[in-house]
Amino acid sequence: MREIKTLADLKKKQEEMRSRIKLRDNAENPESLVQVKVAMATCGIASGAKEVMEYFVDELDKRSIRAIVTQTGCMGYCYAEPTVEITLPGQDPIVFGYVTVKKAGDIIEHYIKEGELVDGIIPQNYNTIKS
Amino acid sequence: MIELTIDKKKVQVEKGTTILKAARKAGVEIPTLCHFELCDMGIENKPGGCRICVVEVEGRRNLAPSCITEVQEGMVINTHNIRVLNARTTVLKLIISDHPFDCLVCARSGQCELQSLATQFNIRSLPYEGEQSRYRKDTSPSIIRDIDKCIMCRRCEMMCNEVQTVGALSAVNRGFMSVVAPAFEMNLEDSPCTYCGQCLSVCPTGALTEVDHTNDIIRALSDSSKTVIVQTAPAVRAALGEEFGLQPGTLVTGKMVSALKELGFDYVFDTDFSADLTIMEEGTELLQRLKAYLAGDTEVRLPILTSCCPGWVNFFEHNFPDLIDVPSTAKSPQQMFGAIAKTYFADKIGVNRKDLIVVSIMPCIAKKYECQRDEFKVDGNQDVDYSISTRELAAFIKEANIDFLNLPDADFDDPLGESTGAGVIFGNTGGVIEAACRTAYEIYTGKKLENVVFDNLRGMEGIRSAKVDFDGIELNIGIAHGLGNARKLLDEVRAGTSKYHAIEIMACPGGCIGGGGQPYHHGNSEILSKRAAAIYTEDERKTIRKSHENPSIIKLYKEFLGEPGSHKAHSLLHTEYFPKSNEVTLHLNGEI
Amino acid sequence: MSQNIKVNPEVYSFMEKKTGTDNVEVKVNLSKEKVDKINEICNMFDNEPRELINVLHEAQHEFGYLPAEVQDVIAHNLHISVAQVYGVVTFYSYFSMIPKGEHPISICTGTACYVRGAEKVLEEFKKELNIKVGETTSDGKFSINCLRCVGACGLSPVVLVGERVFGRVSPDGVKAILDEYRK
Amino acid sequence: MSKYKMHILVCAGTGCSSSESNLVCEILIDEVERKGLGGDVQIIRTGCFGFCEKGPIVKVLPDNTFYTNVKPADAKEIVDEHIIKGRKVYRLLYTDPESGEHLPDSKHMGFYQKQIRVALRNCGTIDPENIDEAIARDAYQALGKVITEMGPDVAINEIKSSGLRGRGGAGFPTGLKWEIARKNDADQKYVVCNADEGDPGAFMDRSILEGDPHSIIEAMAICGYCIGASKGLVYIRAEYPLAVKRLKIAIAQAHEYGLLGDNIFGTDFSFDISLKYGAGAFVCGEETALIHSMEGKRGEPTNKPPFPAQSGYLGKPTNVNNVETFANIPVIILKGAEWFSSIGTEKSKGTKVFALAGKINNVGLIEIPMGITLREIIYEIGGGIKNGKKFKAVQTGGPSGGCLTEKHLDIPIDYESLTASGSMMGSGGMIVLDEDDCMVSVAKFYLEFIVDESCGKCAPCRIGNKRMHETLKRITDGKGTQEDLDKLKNLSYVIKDTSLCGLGQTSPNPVLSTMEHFMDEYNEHVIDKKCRAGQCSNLLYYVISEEECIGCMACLRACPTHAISGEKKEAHVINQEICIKCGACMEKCKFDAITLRSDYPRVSVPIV
Repeated sequence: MREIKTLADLKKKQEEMRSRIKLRDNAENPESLVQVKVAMATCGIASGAKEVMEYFVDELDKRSIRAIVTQTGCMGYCYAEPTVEITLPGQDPIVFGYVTVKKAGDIIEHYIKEGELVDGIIPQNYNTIKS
Repeated sequence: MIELTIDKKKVQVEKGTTILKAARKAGVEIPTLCHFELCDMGIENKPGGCRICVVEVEGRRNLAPSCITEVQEGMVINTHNIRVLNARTTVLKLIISDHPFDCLVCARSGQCELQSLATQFNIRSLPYEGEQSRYRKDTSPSIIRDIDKCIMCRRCEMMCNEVQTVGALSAVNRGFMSVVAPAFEMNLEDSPCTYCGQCLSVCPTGALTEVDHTNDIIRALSDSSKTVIVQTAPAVRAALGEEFGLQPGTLVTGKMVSALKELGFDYVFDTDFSADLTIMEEGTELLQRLKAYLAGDTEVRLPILTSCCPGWVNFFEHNFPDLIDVPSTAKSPQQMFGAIAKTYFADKIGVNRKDLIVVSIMPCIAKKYECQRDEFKVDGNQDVDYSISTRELAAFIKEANIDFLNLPDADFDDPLGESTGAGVIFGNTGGVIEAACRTAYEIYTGKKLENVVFDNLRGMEGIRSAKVDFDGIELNIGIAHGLGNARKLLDEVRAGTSKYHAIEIMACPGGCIGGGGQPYHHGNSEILSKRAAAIYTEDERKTIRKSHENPSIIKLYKEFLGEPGSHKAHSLLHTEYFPKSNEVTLHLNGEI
Repeated sequence: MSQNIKVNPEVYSFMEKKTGTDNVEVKVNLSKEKVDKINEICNMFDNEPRELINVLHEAQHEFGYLPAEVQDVIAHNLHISVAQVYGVVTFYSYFSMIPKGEHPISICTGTACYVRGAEKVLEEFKKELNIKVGETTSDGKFSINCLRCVGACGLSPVVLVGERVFGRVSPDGVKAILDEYRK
Repeated sequence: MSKYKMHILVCAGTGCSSSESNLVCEILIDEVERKGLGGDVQIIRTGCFGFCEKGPIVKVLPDNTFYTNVKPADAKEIVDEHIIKGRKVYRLLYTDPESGEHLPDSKHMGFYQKQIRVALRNCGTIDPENIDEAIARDAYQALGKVITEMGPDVAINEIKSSGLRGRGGAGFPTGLKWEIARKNDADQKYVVCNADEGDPGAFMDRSILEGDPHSIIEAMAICGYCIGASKGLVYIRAEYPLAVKRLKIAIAQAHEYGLLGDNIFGTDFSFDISLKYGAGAFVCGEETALIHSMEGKRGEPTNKPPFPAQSGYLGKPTNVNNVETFANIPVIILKGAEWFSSIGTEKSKGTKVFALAGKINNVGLIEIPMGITLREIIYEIGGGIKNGKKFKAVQTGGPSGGCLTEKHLDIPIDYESLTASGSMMGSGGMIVLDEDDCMVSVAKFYLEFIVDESCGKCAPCRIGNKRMHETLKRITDGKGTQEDLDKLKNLSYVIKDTSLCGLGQTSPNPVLSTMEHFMDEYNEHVIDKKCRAGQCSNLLYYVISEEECIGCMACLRACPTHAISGEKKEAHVINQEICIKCGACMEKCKFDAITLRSDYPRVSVPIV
């Protein structure tokens, strides 16, 4: 079976395959990308962090926003779980609390795409959440 | 044409010429060691391994080996400045540092190219002494390998594989331990070696030498209870003189006979005589097969192959065991002589065969092995007791303090010393088949052959083919010398595509005149052609030039053998061949 | 074609060089199956003389080493002289005419391992097993070989026992490695 | 589209495999499956990350965590802590030797900071056994571009103007080589990839083949298209089983996709690759020897000309490049000659992969832009000399190369400057030596290698190197003379000047270069019979300390050669002329008064 008969075939194949290793390509230069960290400790998972994370992964990809979605340990804001930390390129990280799937949509639409702040920001001392 | 400067001399040569040859043209001789060439035969060895012939090419980073570096337009070459001389001398000292220092007792002393170079380079000290590579000495019936003396020039390997396609030798091991040897460093005797001796005829040192039987002969000569007779092969007389400083191609038949008599041989006979006898037997066989073939016998094996060359016999026994019924069954002249000497002649002089010592002087190394073959023994007594080479004879003459150059000419003794021109030309490639044609023509056609010279059978090309008109019947003759060429013709025979009725094969390039036992030609192919010319001259000088007209032969048949091909002739003058597998036979001192 | 050959190292000088022992017992048992196997290997490479090295690799893989008889059958199939085959076998250090031990020990003597003390490790193995490089212990359990750079320079000095890699081996650790296989 | 949220890359190069990275990988897979994360976490075996010193390496993405020295026992913890709980396993992170801090990702490690990975671009990033991952990272795009857009002449020109030079040794311009091969008309031509990496201490070719085999296949096809060859051969060391396996898989996959075989990209260009195995002969790295070896013969080199481009494999025009050279080709085609030539120095463009080894903290495979200094390599990338010892020299170019010393630390690394310093680029071995290394012994080591590997064809290499080695051995045994040093020099020059092939022509380099930079060490060995590094055991002396010795006479009685003299209750003395260095005295001494030293007080030796 010969899949690739033309250069166009190859390019198509590459497009298909690119997502498979996008994670790796992106990891090389995290500073230039949107970084989304979802707190996935027991408390986070219990309050739906897993779904939120999956939503971020799918949605960002769907909208072709180059971003890195990672999970992280408990950020210490257990009262506000699920919590998500977003770092836009060149900016300080901002932590959002009570992030539901719906809220995640807002965050993507407004903060990540437009840079507008949305509700639910948890004021914090940056030094404590060094990872 | 390309112009270049060698040692300040301008010289023009053709594109593709090596610096070495361009220098020769400019009159500059560059020393060489591994390089070897027989240009008329298309034989060349230039691995570029010894690095003795290096020269400085201006603008080049390192020194260039002149034997393999082709000239380029405008090259400026220095062949003997201090850089070059130091490099050459150092490399030579290195080569010598891995070479035994037993020149005084080396068989090759005086003829050794390494020794000559050491003299030429004025080597007076050996600063690079160190470990020497040591190997087992191997003695076969014909050849001694003392490869401690091997300098890896690879000439023997080239001869054995490329020219002769025997494949007995190969470079083995790596680095400092590399050497040329048979598979598994087994004895040469167990290898497919044919003893053609071409390896030792090109060896620059004493790494490969012949087994010397001179002392056995001296012992026999000094034993008063023995009658010692000698036969000399045709090619010996055309080359022996070279060992005494005579020009190549000088015939020394008479002096040689005198010398042999001085050495104390009771009778000095001629292998030419038995060469005539060979023609009678082989020619008869050829005609028988031919007649049968013409009569429509499809079983008959054609072409017929000559069988007088023992190297060739060994070769087909090893490589064409399926074709052993193709060659003529006639023994070689050496063995026919032995068989007649130890029967007919022994009876004549009333000596028991055990007390008759038959010595042969041969241009050949394989003859040493041939005379030891079981088929050529009666109750363990060999028909030919000792075979020595042209070189050994020369050394023997010198050892006996005989002033060879001032010897008078002498004649061969009767009855086994009488020969015809046909017997003489056995020494050249094409000679056997030409001699056979002279006789076969007359016997077949019943007509007299006016012109006995068959020019189309002569020459030096490796494979020749000619048509000979037998009064309306055209005979296709093939000739090959050198076993590689023989292999080509034999492959055709095996494939059933051979167009020939008869094929002459000689193992050595040039035939017997280029035999492994002849004086070293050092790559000068002119020497070979001069020897060949001398052989034809000897033929011309003979009044009788057809074997069947040799009075001694006629008498031999009348008195003793009856007809050619008779029962008696068959039992004495014919032999059989044995297939020899090339498979590894491990004769480890009977330890299997 | 089945035979037991007691090779006299006098005759087989390469063995003398490699083993230095008085007599080397080489058991050669070329059954018909083995000859067939060699033929099959040669056929795999179309009996092409230029595939000689690939053929030898396959044959050595099959038999563990390349005894004379195997080389002979290969020469026959490839229509080249057995001297030529032997010339090639003895040229390349990867090919061996001596069966390796049950646990072949290879010591990397590449530069990285050398500067981190491979030589002393090698000495220790030689001393511990009382054999030289290229030899096999009399019980056939171990053999020692050197190889050049396995590409694990971060672990130097490196020792391989069979396929297993031991890294950062010190002379003191040699005995422990051997003990593991001596059981 | 994959839904994997995390990737775990496990180095499956030879170095890491040797320290059980495969087991680590299996446990990771098991654990991930067991925790039901099979659909979220993808585990990939990749090629070499280069940081072999700290192997096995495990990298977790997307947060780019770089774990070092991962033992099978650590695998579960990585899954439990990092993957599930999102907490990095700090103890497995790389610790910066200076600050003592744990560095979370490779970007901040000195080892990677100065590197530019071109030839190694995919090593450690993709699964080498999966063509799709290679394609995602641009594999075969360059081939497509050359075949469908550029055409051979434009492509060759691109390579020429990139300034790419052969990475296997002498640095011949690659584009020029292709052009010559293209111009030679023949019914059949061959592209050969030299993967017979024999330099004892270099393993970049192996890493590329193990980590990114498709880059080589692609480059060979590009070369084939450019010079007009439809057959490619990889001459690969049989001692590289993993590289062989991955290359075979990659070739099969490329065939399956139609990227090898007939009518590639719908054109009439066909290309096929087969493997030829080396069998342990260093000399086969030389082109002509390599070709003879591929023809089933002894790997003996022959004179050039004829060059392989005129008459090579089976007498046909043949283009031979080494693995690293080929690995650069697709990138040059895709990113352009200008981009490539912007890296490096005036005459040496691009990057070079070095195998950094020896007495250095960060042993591994590094790829650096041409022109950075030795100092940067050793102290920044390499993390300095092991155990805080003093730097002595760097040996580059393997057995053909030479030593660079302290005074060379700031020269830019490229072909010309290395040659000018008496060394050479070679295949890229870089062995760091410290004060404990004896330079005469190092030269002897390389000569021993050469003696082992000389093919034996030409006399100067066969015998000359043997004599050089013997002479060096005499010197390290303390039996050397002044004359030996002169002989070494003359032999070196003659061997360089007269040897047949590159192996012999460069074999004296380690001697010449150590003699040039460390002549005082040679003189010490010869004249003072001293080895300052204490490496030459014959030049170590048993010395009795006057202070410690109580004169008990135990050593005196134990000495088999009566080399020890001294009265009871007085300090004894060993006569070094008679001492056979058996060590019996040291064993007997209960007061630790006898020590092994590289020097001894000469004046106080009485003649017995």
